[in-house]
Amino acid sequence: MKSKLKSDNNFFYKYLLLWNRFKNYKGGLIGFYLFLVVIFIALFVPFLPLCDPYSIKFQSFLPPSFSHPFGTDEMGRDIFSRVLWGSRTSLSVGFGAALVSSIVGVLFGSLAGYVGGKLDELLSRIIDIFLMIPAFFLILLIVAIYGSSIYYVMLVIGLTTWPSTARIVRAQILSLKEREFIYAQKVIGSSTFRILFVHLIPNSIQPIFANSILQVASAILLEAGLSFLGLGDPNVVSWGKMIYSGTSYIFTSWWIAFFPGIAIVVTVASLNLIGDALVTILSPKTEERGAYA
Amino acid sequence: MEWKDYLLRRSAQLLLTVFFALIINFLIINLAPGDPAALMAGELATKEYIEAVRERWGLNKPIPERLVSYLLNVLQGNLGYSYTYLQSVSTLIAERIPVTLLLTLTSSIIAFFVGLLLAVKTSQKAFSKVDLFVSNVMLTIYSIPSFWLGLMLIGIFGVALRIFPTSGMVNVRSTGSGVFLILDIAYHSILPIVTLATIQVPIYYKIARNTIVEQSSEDYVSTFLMAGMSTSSIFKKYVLRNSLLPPVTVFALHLGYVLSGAALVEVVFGWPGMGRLLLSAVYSRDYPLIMGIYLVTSITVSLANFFVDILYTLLDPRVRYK
Amino acid sequence: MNLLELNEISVEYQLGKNNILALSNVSFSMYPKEILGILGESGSGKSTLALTIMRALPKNARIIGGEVIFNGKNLLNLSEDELNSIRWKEISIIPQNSMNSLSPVHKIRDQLRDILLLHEPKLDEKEAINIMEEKLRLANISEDVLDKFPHQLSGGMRQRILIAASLLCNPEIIIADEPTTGLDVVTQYQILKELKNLQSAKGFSMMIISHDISVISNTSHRTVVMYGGKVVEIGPSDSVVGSPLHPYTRMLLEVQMEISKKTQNELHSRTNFNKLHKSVGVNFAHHSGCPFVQRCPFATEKCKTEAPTLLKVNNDHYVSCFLFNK
Amino acid sequence: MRTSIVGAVIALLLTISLTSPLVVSQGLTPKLGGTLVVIQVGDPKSFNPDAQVDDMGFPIFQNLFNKLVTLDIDYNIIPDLAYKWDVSSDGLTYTFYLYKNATWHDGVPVTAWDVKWTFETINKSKGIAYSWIKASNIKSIDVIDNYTVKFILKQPFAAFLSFLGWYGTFVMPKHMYSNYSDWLDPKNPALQKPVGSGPFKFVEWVKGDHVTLEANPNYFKGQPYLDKLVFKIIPDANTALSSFLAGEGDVLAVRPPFSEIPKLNSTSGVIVRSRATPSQWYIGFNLLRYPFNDRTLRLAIAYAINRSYVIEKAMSGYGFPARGGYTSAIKWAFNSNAALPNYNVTLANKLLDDAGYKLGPDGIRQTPNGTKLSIKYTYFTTGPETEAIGVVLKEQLKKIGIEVTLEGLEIGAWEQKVVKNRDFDIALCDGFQGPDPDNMRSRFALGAYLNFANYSNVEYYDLLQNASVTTDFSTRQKLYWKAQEIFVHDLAYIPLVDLVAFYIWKTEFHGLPWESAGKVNYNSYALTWWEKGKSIEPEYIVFLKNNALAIVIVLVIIIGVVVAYKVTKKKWSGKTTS
Repeated sequence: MKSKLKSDNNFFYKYLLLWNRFKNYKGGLIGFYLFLVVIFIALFVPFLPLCDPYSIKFQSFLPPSFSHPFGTDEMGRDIFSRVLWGSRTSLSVGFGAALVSSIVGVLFGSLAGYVGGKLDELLSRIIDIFLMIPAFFLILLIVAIYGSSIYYVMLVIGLTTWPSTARIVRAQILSLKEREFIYAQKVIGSSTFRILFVHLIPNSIQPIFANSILQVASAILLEAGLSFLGLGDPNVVSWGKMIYSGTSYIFTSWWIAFFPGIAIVVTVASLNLIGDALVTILSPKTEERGAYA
Repeated sequence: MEWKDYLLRRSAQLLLTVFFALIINFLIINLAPGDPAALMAGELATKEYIEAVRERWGLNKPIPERLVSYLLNVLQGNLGYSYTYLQSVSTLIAERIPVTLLLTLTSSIIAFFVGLLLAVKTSQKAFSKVDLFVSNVMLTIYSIPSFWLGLMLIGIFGVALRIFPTSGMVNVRSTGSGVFLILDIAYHSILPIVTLATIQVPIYYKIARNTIVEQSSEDYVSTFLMAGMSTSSIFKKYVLRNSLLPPVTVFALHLGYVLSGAALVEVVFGWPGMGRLLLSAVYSRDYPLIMGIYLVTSITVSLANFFVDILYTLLDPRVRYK
Repeated sequence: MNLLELNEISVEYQLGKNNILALSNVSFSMYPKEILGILGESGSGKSTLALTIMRALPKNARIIGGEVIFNGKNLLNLSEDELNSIRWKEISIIPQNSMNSLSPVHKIRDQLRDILLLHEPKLDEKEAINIMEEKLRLANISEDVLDKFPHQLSGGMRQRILIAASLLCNPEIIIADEPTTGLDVVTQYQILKELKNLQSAKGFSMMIISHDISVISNTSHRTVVMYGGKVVEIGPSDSVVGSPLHPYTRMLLEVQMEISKKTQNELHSRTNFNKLHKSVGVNFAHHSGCPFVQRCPFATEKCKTEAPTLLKVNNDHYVSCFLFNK
Repeated sequence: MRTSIVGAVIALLLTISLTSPLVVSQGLTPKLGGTLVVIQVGDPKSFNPDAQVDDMGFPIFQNLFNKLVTLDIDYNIIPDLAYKWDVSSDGLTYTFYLYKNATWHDGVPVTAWDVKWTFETINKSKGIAYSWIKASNIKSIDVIDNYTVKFILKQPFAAFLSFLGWYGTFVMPKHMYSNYSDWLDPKNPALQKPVGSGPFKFVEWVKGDHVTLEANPNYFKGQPYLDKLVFKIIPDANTALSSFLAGEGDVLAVRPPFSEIPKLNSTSGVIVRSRATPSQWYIGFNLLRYPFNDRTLRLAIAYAINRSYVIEKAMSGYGFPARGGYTSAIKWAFNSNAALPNYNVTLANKLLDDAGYKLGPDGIRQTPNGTKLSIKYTYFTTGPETEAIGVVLKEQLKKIGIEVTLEGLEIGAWEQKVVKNRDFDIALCDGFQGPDPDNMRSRFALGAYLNFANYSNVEYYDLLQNASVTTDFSTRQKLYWKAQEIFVHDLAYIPLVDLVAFYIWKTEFHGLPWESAGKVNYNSYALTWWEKGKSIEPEYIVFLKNNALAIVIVLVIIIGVVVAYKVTKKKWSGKTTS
């Protein structure tokens, strides 16, 4: 409560405040801890005492056991190790795509919002058009015929999901640019570039933050869907791809498709829980209610 | 007058969107590496033979020329002929639409009502343990990949318990007619519909719950409360009515994806719908068919958006024509 | 004789893990046929007060003590049904005007009728409409609005509808919560005048809640000044405005004068408005001492540890400050 | 252990093959009626059987149409519309004598004019068989009379009959097509509702779900036993399998996941049979690109690949390691002496060391030119095996210091990149190598479109070219054998796996195409019948036949009792009388 007396513009302080409020959301907190576990695994999996996820030296179709907690797959690879390694692929596709989407979205959105006029009209129209193209079919087509390396998948997902970010940023910038501090910057003669990148965009980041986390979640699901259609990158371990190959053996070796699916659910749910809590916290309604009481 | 202008402007926008979507798709498809003629010609074909196939389908012409003639054809309502099915694309698509709609529409409607009902039940005790629990469970369900859920349902109900068929739309051995055919299709559609509905319930639940919670703390609620109205009457008469619009909007927007939204589930359940038609078209490089499916799906999405906007202006007079 | 009597009311809000005291031992009475003004800045607890009387507090609020006596009955002890028979019929409220004080998707007619029929279930359609139209005329607004939606009306019209709504069942007490907020100056003036006229014509009692000292001084017979959830000064309006006792009341008057010196433009400028509010931040966190201690120019050590009580200074004029505690 | 698994699988394959249903069906006579549901992967493209490649339509066409001659399950040429044929001694003239009672499903007789029209249209409209029957090599098609037709070739073509019996050579009804200038004119109803001459007639096609045929009572070789033949379309192998197990199909023509085969084999009421097919998985090197033009490198790679291990890991053990330069399934043409290098990592490493491919610090070799030996394996994503083969190759080539990355492409993109642009290092391909070894010429030889490795050994080309015009069987065989020796020496391509085909069906059906060698084509259900159908003979005769033993026993007992009675009666009466 004393926070009000401190500077409102302190970036890190803002996030500390955010965290203080976030802590009260149990679901979000659970999601956050789950996510820490997933991140930990993704970062440190090379140092964990695991079998080589690519090695095909084991017997195929071993059911879960002490030495292979999740069993082995059709080529004799250790599924436990593959599930853990798969976190890297999923997270990098998720974050990569969300990053691409955020960069493009922020650029388009802030330009449209700040410059306004004809340009805004044009960019808004482009955003509308992109919003109305069925993204999954488009991604599917591009990945199917142009190739399926994970960088490609990231890029394509990012480039087809940016419009929602752009919309949020545009609205944010529209309301921010009328504020006094921006007016002050204009009066003292700051360049448009400076105003945009130093003042406007950093101040409109918070709402995008929640949206981006949800985008990471949906990108992970998208990648899994693509891999499930056999369109994943063969050089990395991907949960969707594991489910795809497990589909063939669902009758006899359920564990091949089961565990990667659980991994997806856990990862995506953790992100959704965090994102949902953030959306609730950051929505203006909640803020109003907080102030009212 | 204002209304008429708005309608006109919005329609123009709709056409523009579809037009651009069409061009983008055309370019993506036709600039892609790979030669449909070579695929059509088969493995032991000679070069001369492939050239003949290319000529037959007009693939030897330059891309701008193909684009223009395609657009002209579309304007006349001609989506062209499928390379692989040798049938008009519109017939092929028209055949698949009801098949897919059966899954998507039914599941969306079920999901809408289940989500709404759950939301009504839990939102009256907003922020209670039950409410938070249900909310988090919903978020978790929302995180399940549809194809995986379908696969697991097949594993449990189709393979282990043998209660439901695992694939297809009818039992071919005894293709019935009339009521029996309908029952057979209904029976085959249960698992895919359950899968699709489960995935969608959280969407409607979330929007309905949040709206109801939000509406429950609106000023008019305390106005009526202070006027002596019981909480339950306020909820029934006012809160619910005020909370309907957002879920209905989401529902309507989702209708835009009725054709493309079930692709993965169709694959899992061997359901002969649009999604599978597209996949097979992509793999056999059936350009006219791919284009046709994209066109139709873009139109549905745009139309859904269009109607939502129009409905909004009709249902919620707060919205002004922008 | 007191029409309404508030005794030692305390209300707290639960915010996360913290409990915040919004009203602390508030006591005062309301006489028949008077206009009582409640003056205080946002956060002073004045709206909470209105909601407490109506027992319509939000879910995270809790009445921790005190009583509201009306016609010899403690409203806080009544069952929901008993209460509902008093609400609107005996005590009605003109809620704080906002876009959504009325349901945005229902016509005015339906909403007013629902309220009316709650208390007069025997009325037939025509009688109900007659009553509604009559009240609308009283509130100086045409009957056409019955077939409109709230958003189709201007702020002033909505306010008038809320006034008409409050009159529906001819209550003895009407509580007007910030009746003029968000309206332009001309409309403000008109509405206040009409309210005053109505009161004198109909003879009900009215409680006007406002942060605007001029609203209170122009309308009310007596004024209650609140700060930080406590009553700091009570007295006849002339006396409170003419010779304010409490340092806070004095400060409010000074701010008011400063503002009136400035141009109209600046008055409406958001910046100034925000600044004013920012500088008058309220600290709820205290549980002992005077709520105003942090901003009081006359604060002593005693003020930090002990809470002053209401003390009669002269005829009907009470103040809660150690300055007068001689 | 690896060998033991392969051994076990081969043993299993043998037992599957040996436990022939013929044993079961012996002593039973065919019955009439019933529906056979064949589960297959996809929809036919159209019902013009000769216009386009259509692997999904083909098994259906095989039941709807007839060719002049056809191939049975062993790829032997057997009569179809032609009950006999003559080949002139110079190999230039082929005369076919047609069945006189053959009619189209609409009642119009099938004549030599239909044959002439079909093959002239294949030539003119570039039908799918244009390439392999060498349509431009046909000088003329002469109708001798309504039921005799003569093909005159410009040059001898030894594989002509085999290819005539194979694919895209169905005789089509001239009267249905002659009104349209284009045989793919979408307005032609015959493209959606075909009129054939085969044992089954078309009923309906529900796209994405099934194609239904019914028995043709007027079939010139006699009415088939079944009432209905349904091709149920299920693209996904698992769902196909589960539908089959759930009783929704009788013949599973969608290959189930390998892991399910032992289980299927032990399911009661289900028969699994397997046989080697003339199809192979092979990899090709980009000979236009350094260092793959170095034979030593290719040889080392060939030594480094353990083909049995590939089969074990990538195909769950189902398949036979490729042995030489051609598929071993076409026995007469296969040269077992032209053997591929046998797995030998030490030798492979030595070859590379000697040729100057030095190991780098990261365990990856460098070419003599100093570039890293990191190669791309380009495959098409039509099924899980293509990637799995890559995973195994990656692991195996790692042992000789070659790094492999996988590049999976949709088949059209693969075709563009590999075949057309030659932009690859090594690529995986598969394909049918029958019905005649002339296939090698269209696949691997100089100038062939599919020769993506750019293999251009002129000697190899000449041998195949000669063989294709040689009519003498043993000369031809020798030419092919020699060609295979060159092929395995050059190693532009390394064959990996001979594919195994599975035949999976319900025991209650008999006389399936793979049980009817020498009688019907390898997809024809004309002789298939259902145990639970109606008997052809009157009920009482069947009853007598089926219960002959019991009847005899009962009769014997009755006679015995009577005789015994008589005898004892005599005795008794004898006693009393005596």
